[in-house]
Amino acid sequence: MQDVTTEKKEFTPNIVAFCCNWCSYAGADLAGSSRLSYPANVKIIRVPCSCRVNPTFVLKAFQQGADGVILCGCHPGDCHYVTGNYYTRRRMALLFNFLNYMGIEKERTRVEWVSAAEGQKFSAVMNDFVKTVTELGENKRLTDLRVKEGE
Amino acid sequence: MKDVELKMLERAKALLESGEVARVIGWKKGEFIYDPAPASFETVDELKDFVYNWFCGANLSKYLIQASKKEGKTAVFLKPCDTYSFNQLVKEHRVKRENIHVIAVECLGKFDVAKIKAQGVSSIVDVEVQNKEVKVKSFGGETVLNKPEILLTKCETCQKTHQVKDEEIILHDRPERDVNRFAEVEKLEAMTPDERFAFWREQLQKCIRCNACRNVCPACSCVKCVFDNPASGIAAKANDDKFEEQLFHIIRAFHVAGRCTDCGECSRVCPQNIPLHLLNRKFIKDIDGLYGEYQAGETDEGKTPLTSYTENDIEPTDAVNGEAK
Amino acid sequence: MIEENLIPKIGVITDVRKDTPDVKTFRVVGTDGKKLFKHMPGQCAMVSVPGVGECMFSITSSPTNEEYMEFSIKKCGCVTEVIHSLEVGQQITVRGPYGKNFPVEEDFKGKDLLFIAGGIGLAPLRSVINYVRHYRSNYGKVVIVYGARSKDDLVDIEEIQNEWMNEPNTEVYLTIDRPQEGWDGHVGFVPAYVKELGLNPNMTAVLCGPPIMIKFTLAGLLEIGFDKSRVYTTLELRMKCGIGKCGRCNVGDKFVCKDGPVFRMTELDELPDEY
Amino acid sequence: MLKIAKERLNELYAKISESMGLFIPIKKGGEVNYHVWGEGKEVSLETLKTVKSPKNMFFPQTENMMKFKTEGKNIEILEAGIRKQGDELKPFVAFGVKACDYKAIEVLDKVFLAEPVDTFYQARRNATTIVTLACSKPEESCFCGVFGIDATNPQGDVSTWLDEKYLYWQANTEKGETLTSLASELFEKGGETEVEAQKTSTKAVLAQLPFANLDLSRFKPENLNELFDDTRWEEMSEACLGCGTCTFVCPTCQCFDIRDFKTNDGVIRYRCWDSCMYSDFTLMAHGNSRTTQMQRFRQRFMHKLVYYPSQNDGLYSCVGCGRCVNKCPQNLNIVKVIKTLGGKKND
Repeated sequence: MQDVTTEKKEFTPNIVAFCCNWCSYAGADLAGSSRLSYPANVKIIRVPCSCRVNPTFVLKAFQQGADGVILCGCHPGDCHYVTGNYYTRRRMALLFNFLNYMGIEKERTRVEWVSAAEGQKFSAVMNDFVKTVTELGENKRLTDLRVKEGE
Repeated sequence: MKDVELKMLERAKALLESGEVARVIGWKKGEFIYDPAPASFETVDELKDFVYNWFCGANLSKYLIQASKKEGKTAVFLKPCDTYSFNQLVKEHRVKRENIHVIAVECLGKFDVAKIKAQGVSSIVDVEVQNKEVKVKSFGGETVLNKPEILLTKCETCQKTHQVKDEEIILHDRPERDVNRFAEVEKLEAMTPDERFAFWREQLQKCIRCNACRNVCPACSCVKCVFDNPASGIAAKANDDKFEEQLFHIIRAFHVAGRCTDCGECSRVCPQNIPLHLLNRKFIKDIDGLYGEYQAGETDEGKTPLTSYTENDIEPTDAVNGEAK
Repeated sequence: MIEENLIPKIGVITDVRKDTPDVKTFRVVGTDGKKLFKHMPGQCAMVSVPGVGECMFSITSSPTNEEYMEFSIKKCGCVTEVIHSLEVGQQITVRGPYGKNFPVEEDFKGKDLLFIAGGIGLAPLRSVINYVRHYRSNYGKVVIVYGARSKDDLVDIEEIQNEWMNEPNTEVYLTIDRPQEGWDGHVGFVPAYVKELGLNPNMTAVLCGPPIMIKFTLAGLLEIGFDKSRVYTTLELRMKCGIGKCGRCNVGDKFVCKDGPVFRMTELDELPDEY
Repeated sequence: MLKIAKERLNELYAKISESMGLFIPIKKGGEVNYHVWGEGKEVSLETLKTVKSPKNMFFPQTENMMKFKTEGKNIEILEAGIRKQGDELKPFVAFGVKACDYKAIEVLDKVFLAEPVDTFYQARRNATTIVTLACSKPEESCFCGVFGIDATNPQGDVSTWLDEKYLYWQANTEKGETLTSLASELFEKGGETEVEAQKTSTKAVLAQLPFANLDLSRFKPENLNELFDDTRWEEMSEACLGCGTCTFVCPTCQCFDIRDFKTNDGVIRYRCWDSCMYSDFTLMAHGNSRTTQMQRFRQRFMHKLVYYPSQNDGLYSCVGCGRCVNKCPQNLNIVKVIKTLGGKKND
């Protein structure tokens, strides 16, 4: 599996971040306007609530070439829709455990709670996640070979 | 088994004759002793082909989705494990409870004919079971086999008891057993990620995308499956790329998480013998471990683990890192 | 390289005409500006937008048009929806021609012809009608009965009014389902209209339209003395390959893509009712 | 006739693999299917029925047909067809094909090689040398004899027979001879007596199989409508789940779908097996010609027993391999259909 070591230096992972509209997306905004940097290879997808993300989204992101997928939502208890992120928490706990069970590196997936005021946290989380995934290398276990053809 | 079959037949006859039910769903004789097929009997005359034997492994509960929409009541024979699926279907409003007359029937495990054949016995004519000994009569003579070795995989670890209320039950429940149904899951968990990956890769590569697991699954009761919906972006029938099979099986397992009763039909029907139940059992085990013991289908009401929450649920990262087992 | 049957050619859309609120006619040529391939009236082609899907459409232009092909396409599903969004200059892929054509060079020759179409059902008939007009002397009298939901749903109305209606020895009857402002023509369904027209039952008839229209029109024709062996229709079923291999467009032992889409009513009678 | 000791078969496989691809029944993940041979692979010639039939050698479950690259309004077709960039397909050997599966290839040929030819199939078919293997232990779900197939004497480029000690080898065609010459040093002469003895004893078993006398006499083109309208389709199909198991394990089912897949830089158009048992098989934007599972079930068996023979001089598109008998999740199968609708002998 770790046969990607030789290319590690040049490897920049594709990261998909699903951010809830109300907290985390605003957090990302704040990070931007506060000139806090986070890597450019983080592609943010805005969702109305973290619980809008169903497992298919996560897998589809991996299929299309993501090396890591992170979900960001409001802190538990602060959901704009009151309870959405509680469901997210259960779903993703089960999904991530399951992916791990199938031998897919558990470091590739993560859930973080980032409020609209936590620009700093957003930037830190993204930097850390990108670092983790970069060290892990390219996603080879949950990707579609056809997508990467011709690259 | 013969006496159970006789009692079932009597009940079926009585129910049809009295007009209490319009049809009875049970099993119909096949070409051999081991290939009974699910069938619906509408007249006493049709019951001449009725059969209940050691090979009636099919779960009949899913047929009730259609049957309960028909005119008149439907009687159905459900084994202990099937009653869980039935409850779950009632809970999800897929089956109209008032249109169904459940007759719970005894089951002491069902046999997998492929496992018998794998032991070199073919042309099976009859089986006789005494405790753990199975006398298999065939053209070639008589062979004694060890019962646990020829059970359907789903029966190997079954501890289920009847879960239907206010209905008739034919004969006693099976004695309680002490088996760990998660043993295989634990074995996989104990492996390294690389080993697990290799295991599932080898298994899922066998998948031929026949959809038998989905179509037989009582929890897969969607009117239109996401994999059949061109607008979903994941409807595909491609088979050569490893991702497609992973995607299908991960999503399918997730979609039934918290609703899967562990009836084991997915593994029974898989033409390539992929141990699909180990996917669903992982979810069951995790739900038990993370959110408290839960058995889908134990009742026909209440919320499932994925449609409820507590404020102090474990964080996904902690769950993955094994903070709680 | 040898000819691969399932590999399409590239076509370029050179004109888009909006016929009705949900029907557009696309003019297509090859990348060299010439017609993609020869065909006969009634034959079909597989048109696709890569990444969206491939569908079978009847070629609505006449074979006698040697410059381009036309497809009249009704917006009714995922692929047609995308096709409707295409503009002039856009490339698409086309393969064909597929299927049996109308027997214009055999059974139709020298006969009086009756064409009955409903809605988008005119698309395959337009090809035959224009073919017959081109070789006008080979055929007898031509009667065209065409109906649609409203006057706005009549496909190719300009060509019908400006050309077909002025053709010698040709009668054109138009009808719409419900009365409408600005329409002084006939109002009523096609099957009933056909019975009113006092048609000569010795004509050879060609029917195309929604299944329900075909069913009732056929019954009407038989009532006024038409013989089934001289009534033709063209079928449509789901198709993928177009060459009788993918296994889905069969009616009994006949494949619509290969043995059809043109069938004589007597042939259909021998097949199970599953279309 | 030639023979080769069983212990030396690996040498034969290695020899063949030097210059050709070798597809052979291999046990992988507990199940035996046709895979490409390689050192250390667990070959299982003894397996009577591979789960999937060998048809995927010629008609893979999924194959890319072409790629599209789109730029603005323009489309470019790349890698069109099986001979991508003009390459000829590498020749390969299909090893251990049973008589029923070999007959199934003939059934597929009539579909794919009929005009207009399916060039993908044709290229693979031309590149193959087929080594068949006689059955010596048929089992109760086998009924190839009903379709006039002799399981003890399969055809093909090379016919082989296997016993405890040897694989007996008989080249039938030029292709077969060429294959033999690749590894001539591994063969020795002889085996006629053993092969004849095996044929006789297997034939005795075949004659006694429970389905050996199925009566097909009613499945004729002239009974098409009568069979189609039979009211018993309803009860025969009521347990059908609408899965594709029977079609995907069947050696003669040939329905496929053509679909597009978007990649990062274009579109792949691929074809893959499809099943007439699926509800979306005939679904169109404006309707579906087969809306019930009964209609789909009927389509499958009518196609095998009536429609196909009607188009192909009476050749049935079932070869009696019995895979559907073993694999249908709910124990429905073609035998039950034949017994219900077939001729008098079945009663």
